[in-house]
Amino acid sequence: MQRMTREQMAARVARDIPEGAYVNLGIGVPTMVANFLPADREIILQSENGILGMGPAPAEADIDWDLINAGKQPVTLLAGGAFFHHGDSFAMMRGSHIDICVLGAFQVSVTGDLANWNTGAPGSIPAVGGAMDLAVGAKQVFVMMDLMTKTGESKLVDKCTYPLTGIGCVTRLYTDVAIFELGLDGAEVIEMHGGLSHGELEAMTGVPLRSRLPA
Amino acid sequence: MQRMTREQMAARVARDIPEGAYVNLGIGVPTMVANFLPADREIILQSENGILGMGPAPAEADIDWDLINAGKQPVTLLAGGAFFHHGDSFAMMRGSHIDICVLGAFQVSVTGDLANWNTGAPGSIPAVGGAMDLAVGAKQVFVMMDLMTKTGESKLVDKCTYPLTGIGCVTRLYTDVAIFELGLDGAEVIEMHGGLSHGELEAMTGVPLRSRLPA
Amino acid sequence: MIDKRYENAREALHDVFDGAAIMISGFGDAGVPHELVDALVDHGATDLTVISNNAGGGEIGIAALMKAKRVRKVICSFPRMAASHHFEERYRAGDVELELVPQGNLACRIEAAGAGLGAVYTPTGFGTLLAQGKETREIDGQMYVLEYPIKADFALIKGLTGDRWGNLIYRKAARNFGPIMAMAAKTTIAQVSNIVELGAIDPETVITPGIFVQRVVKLVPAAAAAVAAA
Amino acid sequence: MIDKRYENAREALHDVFDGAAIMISGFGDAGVPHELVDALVDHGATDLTVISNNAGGGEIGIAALMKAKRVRKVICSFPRMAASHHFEERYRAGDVELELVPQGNLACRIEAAGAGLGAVYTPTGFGTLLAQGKETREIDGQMYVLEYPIKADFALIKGLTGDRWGNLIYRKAARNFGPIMAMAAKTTIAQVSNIVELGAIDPETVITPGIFVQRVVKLVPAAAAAVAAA
Repeated sequence: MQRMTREQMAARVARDIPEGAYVNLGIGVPTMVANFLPADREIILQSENGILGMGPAPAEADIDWDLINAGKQPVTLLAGGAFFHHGDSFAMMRGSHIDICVLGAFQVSVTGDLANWNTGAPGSIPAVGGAMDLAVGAKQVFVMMDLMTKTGESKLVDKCTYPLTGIGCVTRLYTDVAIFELGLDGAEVIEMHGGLSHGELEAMTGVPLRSRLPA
Repeated sequence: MQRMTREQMAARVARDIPEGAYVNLGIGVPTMVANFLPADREIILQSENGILGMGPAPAEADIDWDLINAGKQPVTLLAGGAFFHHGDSFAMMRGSHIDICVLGAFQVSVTGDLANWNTGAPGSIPAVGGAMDLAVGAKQVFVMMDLMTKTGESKLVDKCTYPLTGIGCVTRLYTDVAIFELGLDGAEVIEMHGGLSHGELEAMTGVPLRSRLPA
Repeated sequence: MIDKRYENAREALHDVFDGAAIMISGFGDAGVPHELVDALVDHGATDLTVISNNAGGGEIGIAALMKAKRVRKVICSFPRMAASHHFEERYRAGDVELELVPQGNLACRIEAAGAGLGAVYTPTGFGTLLAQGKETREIDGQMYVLEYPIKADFALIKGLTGDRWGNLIYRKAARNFGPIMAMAAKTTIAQVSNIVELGAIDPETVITPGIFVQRVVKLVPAAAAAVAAA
Repeated sequence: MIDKRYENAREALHDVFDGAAIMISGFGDAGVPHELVDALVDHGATDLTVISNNAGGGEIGIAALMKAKRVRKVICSFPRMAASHHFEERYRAGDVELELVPQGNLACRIEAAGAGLGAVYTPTGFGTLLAQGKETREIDGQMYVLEYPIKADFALIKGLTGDRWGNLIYRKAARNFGPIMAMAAKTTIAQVSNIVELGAIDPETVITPGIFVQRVVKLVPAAAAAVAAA
């Protein structure tokens, strides 16, 4: 079975982001989606630290540490961008003004519960940032992650065992082997890569899966 | 007995506004206080419609209907002034950032209850504006009004009969015959004009009055 | 390409529907999108709920809506003003319901809607007629009233300058309710005096970022047009 | 004459007291008033509650406060970051209490304090560990958590330019928590790179009106000073 690389996953997510969307890309792998946004679409990236209209990383000489993204990496501002304070920035999220946010995850449940901030490991120092606000506030929450852990357990689960970030918030899950729509009725496979059969995918995940694909 | 004119009352209130105070002057007579602020003090006037640093009325030729006070009269902006939206403007009031507001009133109770928005007259159309926000939010609420109605009833009362604007919010009451401090312990006379005796003042108002004045 | 510009007020208002809740910015005359509201009268939508600081004065704007009997309910802080006879007439006739809200509660309920809060405890109005029947709570020794968000289907606001992404700046005290109403409505329609190229508005000085604005239409205020023509 | 300018950071911080609650602006390094925080370390106040997005990284700013054992409690959203070893050491030693707050709840609780609200219902965090034990309520079919204001005795913030009335503008994403913290503290102390004459800041572009700022002190950031000296 061939799995998508992270770049391929990022490109695949990017394809689903429509012209005109206001998008927040989470820290880590989701940030890579920015590199694959189609050049013929205007898509406006929001950063929780008070930026709308984020552009690509600057040349070394143009780095400005007052212009960084949520991952604290230097970025640029497009013409038409704007700065605002944290109150307004999180009003954008909480108030459902962001069309799509893309987040990473430790686990996602078939009904869209999200666990992505804390593994609950003893002695770990918890940090939550803006994850819970994005999860609850964006109109659509896309998660991108490998379907399986390194030790072979499905990260798409019936019920999250890690501490939750939000309940029933994930609308779509992009993984390295399949794409799922999530909701109250559970998970539905809408796209598969790498030639797995539906049965094989169900066996891997251990959760019941509906499918929109031709049998 | 000689009563203070409105101009005299406005001048008397102005004397009590210290250097550096952030002040909101209510619609009507309180607006006149601005004309009497001492020239040697910097006092910053706020207007509920999003202005800090309001200056005096403009010359006819300079009238700008986008630069008006709460009473919809044309004003000017001092150097150092700022514009902001209604959310921030009322955060200034509600969040106790305004040092002093000066309001008119129909009635004030000895414990500082304020009635100034509605006489409850049948058929009248109620309008409240920012009165309740100012009453509850300013650090000090000064009321200026004639002590007596035209029909000879005291407007300083044991308990307001008109609908309330706020409870226990008025800290100081400036009238045409005396100045009172109000609080949980009731009204205390701190200044008298026009040669009334304490007993005469109590007889006029019909409420018990303590006094800080020499007997 | 994102292009939120509309050719005229009629097109910008094309999907307003009967029964819609409509926010209208302005305090006194400053910041009232009179030309948009006039177009709303022409549009014909009726049974409207209008959320605004005032309930209209004179013959234009909200007053014209009142006169044309398009308004079912007004949520405002100060309906009684100079020449508010059209509101008064409809109100006394029992045609228009009035929800009177202290101005700061109006502002913070609109802000709560824009920010996705479920409700807020505000000190304003406690113990008064305007808090009658509302839930109250003592917090840290002070009494508060529970107030719920005010949302809208449309916000009609007035900026000075906009661009095709919907970024806005305002003019002096005409800013008033514009920025917070833009955040609280599903569809925000901004009339502006100028539309400029993307990037012409300094990103440090944008007051309403385009994410809160769905439509921008250049409308020369009638008074300004009259001056220009004179 | 109103003059909120202070000669230096030491004087601007003269009345900070042991046990004070202190807000510190910044997200990552942007907008952190490092020089003010360094002066707070020199000042010696201890037993502090620090409200900030992060809990300090490296050796300067909040990390230096941590290292010097001046912090009793941190209220923040993201204490774990590159080189946050000083916080981690104190936290693991049990010296520092951590109140972890989702970033948007941190923002709106600070805003609630500044705006005089008693509490707010926010959807963020519902059903999670961070809402454990908190009051919840269903409003219009959605679940909300009741969150209380976060106030402070002092806010240390970083602007770009200020004037003697305390008006501030910021620089790019260094704005972040500055404007809302300024509103929520009894005494807000702003470090700025430039102080200008009254009126030099366009009243349309003032981000924090002077009413929210009690002290302004010009401090050249160490990095900028190093560049200037090179």
